[in-house]
Amino acid sequence: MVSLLEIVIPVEATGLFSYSWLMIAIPMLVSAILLLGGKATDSWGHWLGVLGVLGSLAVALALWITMLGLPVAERAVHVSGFDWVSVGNLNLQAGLLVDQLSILFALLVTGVGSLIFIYSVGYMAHDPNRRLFFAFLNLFIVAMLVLVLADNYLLLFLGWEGVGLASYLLIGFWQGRHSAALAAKKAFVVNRVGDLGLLTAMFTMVGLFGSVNFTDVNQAVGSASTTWLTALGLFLLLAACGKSAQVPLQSWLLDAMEGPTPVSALIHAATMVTAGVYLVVRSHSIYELTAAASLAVCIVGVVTLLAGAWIGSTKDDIKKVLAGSTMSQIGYMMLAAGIGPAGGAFAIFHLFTHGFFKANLFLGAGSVMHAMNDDTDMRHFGALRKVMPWTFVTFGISYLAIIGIPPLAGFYSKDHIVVAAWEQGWYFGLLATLGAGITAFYMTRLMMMTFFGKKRWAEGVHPHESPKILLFPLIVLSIGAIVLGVVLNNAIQYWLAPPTGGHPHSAAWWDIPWQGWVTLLVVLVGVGIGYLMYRGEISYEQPHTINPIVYIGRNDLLADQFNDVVFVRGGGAAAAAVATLDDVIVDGSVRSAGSLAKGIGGALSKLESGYARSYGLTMVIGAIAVGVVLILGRLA
Amino acid sequence: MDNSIPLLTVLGVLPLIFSLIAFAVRGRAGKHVAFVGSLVTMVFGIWIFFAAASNDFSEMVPWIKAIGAWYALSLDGMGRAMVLLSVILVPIVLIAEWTLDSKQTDGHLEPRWGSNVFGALALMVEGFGLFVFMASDVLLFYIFFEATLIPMFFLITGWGGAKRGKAAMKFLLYSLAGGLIMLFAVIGVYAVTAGAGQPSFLIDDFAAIAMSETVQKMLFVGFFIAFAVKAPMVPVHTWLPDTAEQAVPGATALLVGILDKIGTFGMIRICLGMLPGASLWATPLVVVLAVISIIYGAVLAITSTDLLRLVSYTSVSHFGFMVLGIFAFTTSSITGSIFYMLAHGFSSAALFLAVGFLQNRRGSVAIADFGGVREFAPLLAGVFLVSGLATLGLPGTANFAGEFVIMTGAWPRQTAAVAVAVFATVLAAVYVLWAYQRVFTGQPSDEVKKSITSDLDGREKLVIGPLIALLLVFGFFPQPMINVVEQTAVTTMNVVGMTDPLPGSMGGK
Amino acid sequence: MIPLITGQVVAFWIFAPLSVAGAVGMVVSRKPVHSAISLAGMMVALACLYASLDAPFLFVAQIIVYTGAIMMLFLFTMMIVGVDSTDSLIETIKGQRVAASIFGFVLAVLLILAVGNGVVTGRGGLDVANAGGNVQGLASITFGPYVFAFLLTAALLMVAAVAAIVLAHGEPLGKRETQAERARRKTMEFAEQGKDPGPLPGPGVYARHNSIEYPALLPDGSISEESVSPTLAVRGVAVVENDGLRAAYRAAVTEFIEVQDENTGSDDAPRVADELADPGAIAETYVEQISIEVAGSDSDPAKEQ
Amino acid sequence: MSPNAYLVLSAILFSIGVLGFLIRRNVLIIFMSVELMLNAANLAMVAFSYANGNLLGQVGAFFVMVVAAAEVVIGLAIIMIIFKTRRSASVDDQNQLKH
Repeated sequence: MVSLLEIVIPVEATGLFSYSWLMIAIPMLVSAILLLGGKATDSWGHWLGVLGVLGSLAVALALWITMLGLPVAERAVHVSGFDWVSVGNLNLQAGLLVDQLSILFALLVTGVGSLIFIYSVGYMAHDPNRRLFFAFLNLFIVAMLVLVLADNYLLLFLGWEGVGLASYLLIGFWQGRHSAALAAKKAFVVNRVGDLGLLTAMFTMVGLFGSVNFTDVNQAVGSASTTWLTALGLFLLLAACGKSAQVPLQSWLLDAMEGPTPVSALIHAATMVTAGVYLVVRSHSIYELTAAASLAVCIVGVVTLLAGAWIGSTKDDIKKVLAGSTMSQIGYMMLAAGIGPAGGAFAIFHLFTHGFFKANLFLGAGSVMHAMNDDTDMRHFGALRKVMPWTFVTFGISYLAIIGIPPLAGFYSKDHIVVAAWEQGWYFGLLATLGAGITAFYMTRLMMMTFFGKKRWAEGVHPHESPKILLFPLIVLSIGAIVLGVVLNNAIQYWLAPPTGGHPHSAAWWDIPWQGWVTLLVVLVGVGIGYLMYRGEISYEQPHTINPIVYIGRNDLLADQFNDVVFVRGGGAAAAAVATLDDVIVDGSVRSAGSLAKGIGGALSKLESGYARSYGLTMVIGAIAVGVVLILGRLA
Repeated sequence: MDNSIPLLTVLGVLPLIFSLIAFAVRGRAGKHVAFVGSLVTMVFGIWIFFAAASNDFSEMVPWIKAIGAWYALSLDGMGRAMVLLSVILVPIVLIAEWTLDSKQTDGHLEPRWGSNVFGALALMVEGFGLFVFMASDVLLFYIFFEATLIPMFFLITGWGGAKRGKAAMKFLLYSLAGGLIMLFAVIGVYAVTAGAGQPSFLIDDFAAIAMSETVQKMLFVGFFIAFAVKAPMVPVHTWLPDTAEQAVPGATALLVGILDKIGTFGMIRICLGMLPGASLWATPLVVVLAVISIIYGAVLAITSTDLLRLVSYTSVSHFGFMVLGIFAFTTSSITGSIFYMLAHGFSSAALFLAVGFLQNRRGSVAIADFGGVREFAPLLAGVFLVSGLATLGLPGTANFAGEFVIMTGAWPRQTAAVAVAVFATVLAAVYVLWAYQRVFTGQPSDEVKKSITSDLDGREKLVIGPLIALLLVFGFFPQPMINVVEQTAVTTMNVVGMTDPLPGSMGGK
Repeated sequence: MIPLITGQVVAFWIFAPLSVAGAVGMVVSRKPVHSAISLAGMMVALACLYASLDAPFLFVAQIIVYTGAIMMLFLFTMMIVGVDSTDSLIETIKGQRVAASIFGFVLAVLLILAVGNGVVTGRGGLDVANAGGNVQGLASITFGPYVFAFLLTAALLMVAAVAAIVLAHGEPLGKRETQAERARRKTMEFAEQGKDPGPLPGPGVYARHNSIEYPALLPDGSISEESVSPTLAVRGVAVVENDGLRAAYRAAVTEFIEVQDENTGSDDAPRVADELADPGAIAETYVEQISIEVAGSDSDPAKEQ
Repeated sequence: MSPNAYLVLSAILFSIGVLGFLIRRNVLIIFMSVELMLNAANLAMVAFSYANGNLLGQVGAFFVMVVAAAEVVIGLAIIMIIFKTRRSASVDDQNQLKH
């Protein structure tokens, strides 16, 4: 069945595009310098790191501007790289594809990235190996750009694992802390389970289409049987869940908060966790042909959306609340990506805006923590709006954006998704709206506990406004959160139509479909509940609760316990069983062969009793035997 | 390049000569002689590696006419790769074990001989190994196949832990048992060729000789068991962890780097090269064994509490991948497994030597004795992490290139097997990172504070630097080496008479 | 038909049972000498059987060589080895006796079956072969085709003789002790253990008889144990106690005490006479009292004689 | 009379010799049993020579005697030495070859 959308054939790179690999090369060079430089680069290392990311931002902007100038057809530009492996009928090249989707992502990564770099110069000011921190951050930028700019699944996989490695290094940056090391390991292993899906998907693609190149796959996708296509879709979904912390593989995201806050902002809010959505959107040609796989994506999206909201509303740690909200926002994006060609554009739109305001929220939380001597428990905050006005204002703007108050960015991006969800199916729409309401509730709870209400600071803590270097990124991001919604509302659909195969229909910023109004109403109800519940007295210690909902929410929906029982303990027991089996049976059989021989030897030695007469007896027996044989021989 | 001078023989004999000199020269001077010898061999080996691309160095001289045994050496793609691996590994191992005499590890006995003997034995292993890789006559192959055991045995018993004698004996018995079975097969080869007119042990023209199904199967079983013991596959693998635990990490790196490769090398060169019909017949069983080895090795690596045993179990798992690649019968999977042999040589050597550095400092390799080493030796931690990531096959390292090409090639033919084998990538992540976390992160105990005082010194950087560089170079640019190695895969596929499955013919056998 | 009874049959039926009896006697008798004798008897019976088989030379050779020489050698050995080494008939090796008898019996049956009816040609007889005389016939064969074998056996016998001499020569096992060493050894033993360096006392320095059965008497009338040969003691034939030997000694002591009474006015004589009547009394208790104060020396080992 | 009887007799004597060798522990008795066996063999040989009508059997017997003599000489010498060093005539005590 021919896919209903036209295949975009990228045109060969000319002019500036042929230098697009510079985007990756600059941060790679910087991270190499910082890593190999050693102590010498300590004093100016961090500024070099910031320069690295700014460099690639400049290249990205330049490419974006030239691309704007190009006619739509020529916007997908292929930069042919070198031949990675070509053997038999398998040939894998390493080339770059710069098209609307990937340049948008590059801008997000480098844009938000540079702001976060600037922020972390201040945030990590007194950390001894700050140089290493910036080296890893640059490594992350390199890996993320490779992921988004790759023109085939294999190079994407290289970026994919590179990002996993960078997140491992950064989560476990303070390795002295045992919990950080555990969280880092957990993140990498769970990501690796996701990567399993991508690996199997690639094998199937090579088996089915003979190549892993996006264009080849998109062209040849029609020829494959639907069963294999569904399998392919599910494999890719597994990979996406691993990386974007969707329900089956989401346990690592909340532990990832062990890392420094800029890391959480950059990796676990804005960029890396959205890689899964990018993968699903990039392979839209596969998902269009398998309704089952797309449905699976939607279901995973919705379930994660609710799970994230549930966890977000029960946690007391400000970063864990934001992590839960990230998980649920990505649920929205996954839901949109699963809905189909139209949904892809909305998913990326929400992803873009979410990148800005979620990074802003995280950095705001970072500056709050900075002021509160790195304490993250919201019950110890309260009434910070008077003490930290700038942080409060920027935080508030992003708060309004994320819950989806109209003029701001969050509303438009989420509104499209909710509308698309309603069109997809009333149950999807209902759950999406409910999710929006819960999001409003827990974000209000966070605002109330942190900035409003009475002062609940621990003794010896006297919060003060963060230094300028922390505030500047906050301000820029909050401006983004305000402006982006309206600016990109229609433009993004046209911009992303070719790579995502959607049919844009523009709508002015003020005409909002009925579903939009319903959602807004639910959001306002959520805010009201949040305000009423948390304007009164808030206890300093976390109250011990018997309410099951709150208990389950606090324990991350018992995901860790489940993993622990099934995989860690069960796997451990199985492994121990195999180990003993190996020792006892395989090795045992060899050892017993040895002792058997010794046993036989011992028995025989008893015959050598030393008594002449017993030898005599043996001789007589022998003689008789010979005699008998002779006689029998004679008789027979 | 007139091949009047028998270059391949010179390459093989060179390390043996230096080994004899090193034996003779006592004390430190002997060690220097051995090291110089290994460098000379390395230079000459690398030159041959590049020169062999353009001209044919094969030599053929009748050796024992009566039974048709030839002194025949030749170098094809796979041979060149293995020669390159061997000549690079030996100097690195010699530098790594430079302070062999002054090393005091608790539980380790006094070294039996001087460090010059260690160098000499290593060169002897290299010399015999090179001859095995170059031999194109079954009898010659067999003789050097057995010869490598002797120096290896002394390497293990000479220096190492308390039960080094027992471990060396176990290694020797396993390999000799395998070798014996192979001897029957070699004699079988003579019988078959003699039956078909002119008796000859040459590998190349053996496949053409018509022989009955059962005879071919018998020969295959004989050869395969010997190679399965050498490249440790599950039922016969228990000698490797014991040897690795007791022997000095340098010796184990040599063992896993060079000797174990003879197992998979032999499978391609002899099992597939000479007995294609039987190989096809045995494929289902072998693939199952390979998959078991992959998962089994990984699981045991997770449960092991001793770093050296952990690394040796990872080798068992990786050899499973190679065998899976070989018996998937596609050009890419065979090329992938040969490339993986090379990559695994470097990555396992890197990991073993990194554990060796830990052992030099802490005196023991039990994971429980470590904790928070990163505080005091960040560079060592970094090096261990990189080699660990190479072992678990992170993209960008040579292991990934090998593993990926194997699995992609094997997928159409052995879908189920690859589907199970791919889980090993997750298990690999678990055992590497869990070991890294228990050894390097967290709060250091006071013994660790006392013993881990110095980070990597110049010598250790000189050892691990090139290995990691090679891993990354072959990880990002594997194509040049793939071209070299593909030549063997193509010839093997012609001999076996199989063609690669066309895209779209999924799941078909 | 009545069996024709010839001399041979009679001889056989006499000597066959005799030989079997001899053999059995040899096996079961407790004392080796008895079994040797019974074996000799068996050999003589065999000799007669040889005679009944027209083998007069062997008849003679058997008696002279076999019984005469070899059996006698046995007896000589027995003499040296010790006639009394009767070994008890209990069996030490577990299950040896039972197994031996079973297999012995099986062997016998087997042999009888195999060999017993071996000869089927019937009467036979050596009249023809012995025509020129049995010994001449034997000689013609021995020195005919088998002369080399004969020479070989001659060599064998020589070697055997030499071997016997070498083997049984009995080199002294230890190194012979030189006189100087013996002297040093004796003085050391005397110093350390107080052993008397002098030779053992001869049998009857004060004794009435010079037979080795009678022990030597010491000056104080007690018996010197060393003079009694251990083997005789074991056998119980040595005379150890005889009241007569001590009478002279007792008279001398009582007379001595009477002289002492006169000098010191004490009246010990009757008491001493009674005590001396008791054979166990040790004489020196008295001698000590009368000793002249010698320059304050404490108990001198020599006194304990 | 048919020589079979003699052969049966020799078989019996031989078996008694074997029995003696196996049962008795005194080394001299054992040695004598061996002699007995030799004599039984001699008897069989003489019986055969009688049956076959030539003197070969008797020559054989004669040679057996000679060899037996040599053997006894050596055997007894050995027994003498053993007795001198071990002070025991029981063959079981000479089990130094015991594993």
